[in-house]
Amino acid sequence: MQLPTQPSIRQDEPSQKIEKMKRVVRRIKFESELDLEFGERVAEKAYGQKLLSCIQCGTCSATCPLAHYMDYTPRKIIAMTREGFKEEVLNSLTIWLCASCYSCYVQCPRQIHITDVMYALKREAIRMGFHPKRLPIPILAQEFYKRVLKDGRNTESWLLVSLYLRTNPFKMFKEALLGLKLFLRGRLTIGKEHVHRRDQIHAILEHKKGGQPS
Amino acid sequence: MKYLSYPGCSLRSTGRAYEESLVAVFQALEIQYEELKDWNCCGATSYVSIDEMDAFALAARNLALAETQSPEGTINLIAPCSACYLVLSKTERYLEDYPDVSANVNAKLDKAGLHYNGRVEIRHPLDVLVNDYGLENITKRITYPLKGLKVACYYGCQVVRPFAKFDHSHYPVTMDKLVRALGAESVDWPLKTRCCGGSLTGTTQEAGLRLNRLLLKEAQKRGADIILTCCPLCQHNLECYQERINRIYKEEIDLPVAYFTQLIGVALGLPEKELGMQRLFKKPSLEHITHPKGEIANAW
Amino acid sequence: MHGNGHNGPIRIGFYVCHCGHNIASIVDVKAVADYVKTLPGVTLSCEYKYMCSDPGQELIQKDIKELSLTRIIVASCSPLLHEHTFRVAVEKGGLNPYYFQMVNIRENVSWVHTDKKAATEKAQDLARAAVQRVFYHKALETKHVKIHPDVLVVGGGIAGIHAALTLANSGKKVYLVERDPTIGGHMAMFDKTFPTLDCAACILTPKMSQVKNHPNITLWTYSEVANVDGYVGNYKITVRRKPRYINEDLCVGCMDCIEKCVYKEGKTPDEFNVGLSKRKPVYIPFPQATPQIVLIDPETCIEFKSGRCKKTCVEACDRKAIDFNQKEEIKEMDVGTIILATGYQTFDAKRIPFYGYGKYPNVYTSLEVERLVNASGPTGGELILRDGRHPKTVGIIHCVGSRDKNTNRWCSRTCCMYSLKLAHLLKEHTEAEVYNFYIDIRAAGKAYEEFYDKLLDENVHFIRGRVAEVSDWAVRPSEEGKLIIRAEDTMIGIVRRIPVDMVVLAVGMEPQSDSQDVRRMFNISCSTEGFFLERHPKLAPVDTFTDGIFIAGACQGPKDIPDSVAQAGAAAAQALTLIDTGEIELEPNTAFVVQEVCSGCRTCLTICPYNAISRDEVKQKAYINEALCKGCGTCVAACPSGSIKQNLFEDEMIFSEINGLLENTPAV
Amino acid sequence: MFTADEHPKTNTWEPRIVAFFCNWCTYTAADLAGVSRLRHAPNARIIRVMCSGRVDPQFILDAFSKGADGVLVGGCHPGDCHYMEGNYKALRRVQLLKRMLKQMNIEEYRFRLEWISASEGERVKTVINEMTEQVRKLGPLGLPKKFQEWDKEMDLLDQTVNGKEEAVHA
Repeated sequence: MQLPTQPSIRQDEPSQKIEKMKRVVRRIKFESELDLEFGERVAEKAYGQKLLSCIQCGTCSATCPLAHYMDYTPRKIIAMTREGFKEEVLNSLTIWLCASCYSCYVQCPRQIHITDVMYALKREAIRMGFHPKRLPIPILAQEFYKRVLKDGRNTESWLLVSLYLRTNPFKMFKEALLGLKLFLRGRLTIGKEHVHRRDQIHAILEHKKGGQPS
Repeated sequence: MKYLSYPGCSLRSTGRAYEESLVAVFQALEIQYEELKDWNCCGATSYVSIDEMDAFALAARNLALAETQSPEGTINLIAPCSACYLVLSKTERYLEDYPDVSANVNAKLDKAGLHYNGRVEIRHPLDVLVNDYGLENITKRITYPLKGLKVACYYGCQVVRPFAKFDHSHYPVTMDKLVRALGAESVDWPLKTRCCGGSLTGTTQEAGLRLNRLLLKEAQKRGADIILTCCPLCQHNLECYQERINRIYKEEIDLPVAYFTQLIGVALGLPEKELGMQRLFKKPSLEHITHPKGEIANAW
Repeated sequence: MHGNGHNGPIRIGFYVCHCGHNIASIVDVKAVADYVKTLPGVTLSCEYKYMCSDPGQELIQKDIKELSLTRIIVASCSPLLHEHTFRVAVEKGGLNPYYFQMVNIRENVSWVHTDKKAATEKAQDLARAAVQRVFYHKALETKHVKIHPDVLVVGGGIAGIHAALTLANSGKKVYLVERDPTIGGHMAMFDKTFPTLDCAACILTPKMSQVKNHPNITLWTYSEVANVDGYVGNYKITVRRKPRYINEDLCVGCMDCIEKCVYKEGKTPDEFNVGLSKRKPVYIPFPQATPQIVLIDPETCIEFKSGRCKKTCVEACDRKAIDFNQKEEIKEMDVGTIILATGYQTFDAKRIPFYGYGKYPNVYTSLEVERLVNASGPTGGELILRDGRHPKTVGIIHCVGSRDKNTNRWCSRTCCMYSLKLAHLLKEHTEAEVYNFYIDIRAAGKAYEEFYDKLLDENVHFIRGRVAEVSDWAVRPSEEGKLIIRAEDTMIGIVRRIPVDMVVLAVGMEPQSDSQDVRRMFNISCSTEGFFLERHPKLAPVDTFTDGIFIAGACQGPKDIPDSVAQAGAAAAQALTLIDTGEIELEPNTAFVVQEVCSGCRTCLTICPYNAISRDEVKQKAYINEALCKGCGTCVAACPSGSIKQNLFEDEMIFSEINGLLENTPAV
Repeated sequence: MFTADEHPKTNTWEPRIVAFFCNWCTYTAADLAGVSRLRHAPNARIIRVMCSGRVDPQFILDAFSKGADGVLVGGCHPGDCHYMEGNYKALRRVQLLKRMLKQMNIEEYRFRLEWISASEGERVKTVINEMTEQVRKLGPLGLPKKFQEWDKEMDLLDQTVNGKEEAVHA
């Protein structure tokens, strides 16, 4: 699948560049457009006020294996979060591309829990309905959530089927060959795994029975 | 020492070979363990994107179950999948470090008649085999030393970061030591812990494939005969997309990708089937591995 | 309760200080003054803007005379700051200075609380405690001790050298003790100094030989302080002199013995060249070492290991200076004051595995590069890498082991500037492209910013971004065989991969690994980081909490050469002040035994850490030697019969303070 | 974390803590907390002594008996005492005292000995805040009032005894 936006400079085709040159884009941010408490709110949810102690050194971006594909580098996300650029942050692809590899988490010289910050932002984006509509990553998260809520365990084959149905059904055919190979080797199952005490799972997650995230 | 094991969802589907080989090796080495009864999904990386406290509570149910199953002392809970290992360790740590998380999660567990008291320690099988069982003891039981095999050890991210206590987060060596103990050669490469993209291969394939391409290319360039992993998702990503990567990026990658437990099993002389070798897309070529007495390894 | 035990009429004068807004903005000073006015014994209670100002002090003096005040209380800042000031003022007013008591309502109240009501109540409680306390105050005599005029300087780096010379030039006798075989410290290892680029050796070595030749300086190198006893003015020092196996009086530094050593080549990593070259078992750290005396390293010398060496060195020495039987020597001396200039150590770059130091041969620390570009260094100043190549591109990584909570939190202050200097030198030596990876450039010194400008004009690359990783992972043909530096160019907002031939890690400065032992020996404090703690961060930067001991240079915190020299001068001046005054006032807070009550039980004898208590076997009573007592009061608390008292901290004073604090506790 | 400063004062009772700080480490640390403006609970009142070794157990008992809800003693870290070993002496005494306090039904959290070096201003803040909250949870100790009650009981006892005697005499 194609990435929804192409952030990297080098990926611009010459024609696109000319297109850009012709257009004049007004870029300015007024203080009144910002959500000034956004940073503190996120910091609170991401364990401690450490987010506010970021010195913008860029270690997170440089160590991130996915930074090349992001529209804003992780460092920029932190800066923008802190300064209240709520819409840009919650609409960004960056937060969804984070694969939770925790490289930045262990290397940050200010010990900011950047992975937790990304999770906090993902939750906020889903809660506010901000993420791009057919972007598979948040949909995968939601489908996963529903599956586990129901059965207590995840069955990968069924998860993938529901993911493709909600994003791009044609992709299922593209992946069919791989699926078949896995199936023949006993690595994809048709039966669904589940726990016996589903009642416990439902009790723990009681208020979410409907499968709707709060 | 007796262990509890937490297989996790992946080991029941894409990672079946991992569980099969792990069981076979543990049995061969006479390591006592029993499965955690009625375990549930750890929540992986997705659940916490929806609701954090629920994610912690979901993972904590497993910790609480472990305490019920093993009523005394510290419990060593083995989590072979990196994502499970991370999520369970993180839950354990945050419950300890943040009183509000602990209060919140235990309130949720209460509703299911459960409680967590902090007795569980999460262990990875790599840690258990190398640090508890000991390399000398493994070496003693080796019947087919893997002489001449060049192995690129790939740890991935979540098993070493950020909660693992048994090795360094960026440049771990546990698996390399193990591989050398098996008689093979470990290839030194800088991408041991660079992320494979996790579920991105399924969702944002362009990014996912590129990450895997870099890993595979570098391992091949450094002369590895095989990549060894300790995580079902890493194994899946590195193995299953090779063909597609070759097609899209005009590469010529052809590397078997196996679980470290499978290779231990080979060195111990366990039969191919018990190790789930038939489930791999490409079997490692191990023809040159000979028994000290001169006969060719039976399974190969 | 106040019916007995106090001295003379009680007429208390109470002053509460606004300290501008510092106190008055949180504590209702008028309410405090009004409240204290109602307390028994108080004759005067008033508020004033700045009590420590001259008019404030004069106010006290005037009131003492006009109102016949017999006790003075000032509620203002910490007694550690201004107790002395006010005692002097009280004395000038004609009252014994120990009738004074201070109440801390700034550091302990207004600066740490935000609730005005609670802060005012607390201030009132503290004031009431002081009012009750001063009833029991006594007139005391200030003690004086003589200051021995000799000075001990520990550490022979630039700070120690400068302090020793300053003192010696003003006629004082100085003992300079250095752990290494030569003085010079880190500065001797540097090539050039920023921002002027004068050669470090050229400006340092003359000072080193001045030290050696100064009649007032006793220089002991290869020596360590083993013990410190005594107190300000009268310290007893024990120094351990390690054997060099060379008779210092005979050796002339001709180095023939080194030439003739059975080892034709060096085989031990050379300390002075940070391991970039090898030395023999008999060696001299560097040609201008001071004193210019060789030494033998018993760890690597064949004679010490097997006893079967041909001893060609002994043959080579005309002066018969080699002595394999030399033993450690213990020296003792008396000094009045001590200056600690024990310096720093560089951060161990292996602690950050991401940067590949120790893994990739072409990753260097900045100290190694100093030696590498130095004309008398291991390569004669030619920039040859460990793999024999000449670098065409160099990356300098700033803040290695600085500003990082995973290693050291502090900024090492010097790395930005020395990195600029090294960038300049590397460019000059090799014409290489030089990349600096920095978080912030800190060039806040005289002519430092101008130096930064110069480097910008020299077309050195400055990339604002902390490096995440150095590796040999090539993804493009142009990267093959290079070290790849990965960092975000935060100014542009994109991650860059920069292939280089050489990586320089600008390692930070940290406390010496044995700084904790040293500070225990000298009974001073360390900050959390492990640097020696100054008495006051602004107003007493070279004093410590132990009188007569001063600190200078990087042992107090990271600093560059000019700052170290300035501090060394300041420390020397502080020592001189003491010496020239000839004596120092001591707090009369010593303990004494009330003979009538003492039962002679001996409990106190073992408790005193200074052996100040003895027992008169005839009278069967304890007796305290006032000269030895340092006023901790431990014996007072231990005495079962309550017969030991401590001046300024008598039981009655503390009980009345407790009583005062709690007197208006609301009934529950 | 909230500081007790910001804590809503729902009732009039506030814990009273008497703190004995040694001149060289903990008192200096408290000064440092001040200079660094580390806001903390206003419930502790500091008495400066030269060394924690000077703190006589009687001071602590006296403070409790006069109405303190908590007593804090602060000294240099072990091995760092300005007077070499005064803090060890303090530690020994305190261990004895703690047993006594237990017998007197004074809860463990009401008394605390802390090693705080001159550079640990942050620690002063943490310790005072923690202790204030712990003591707040325990509620007032109210020894003076209890003393009054005990005195009354004693008087009563006295009267009964004396009364009986009178009766006997009669």
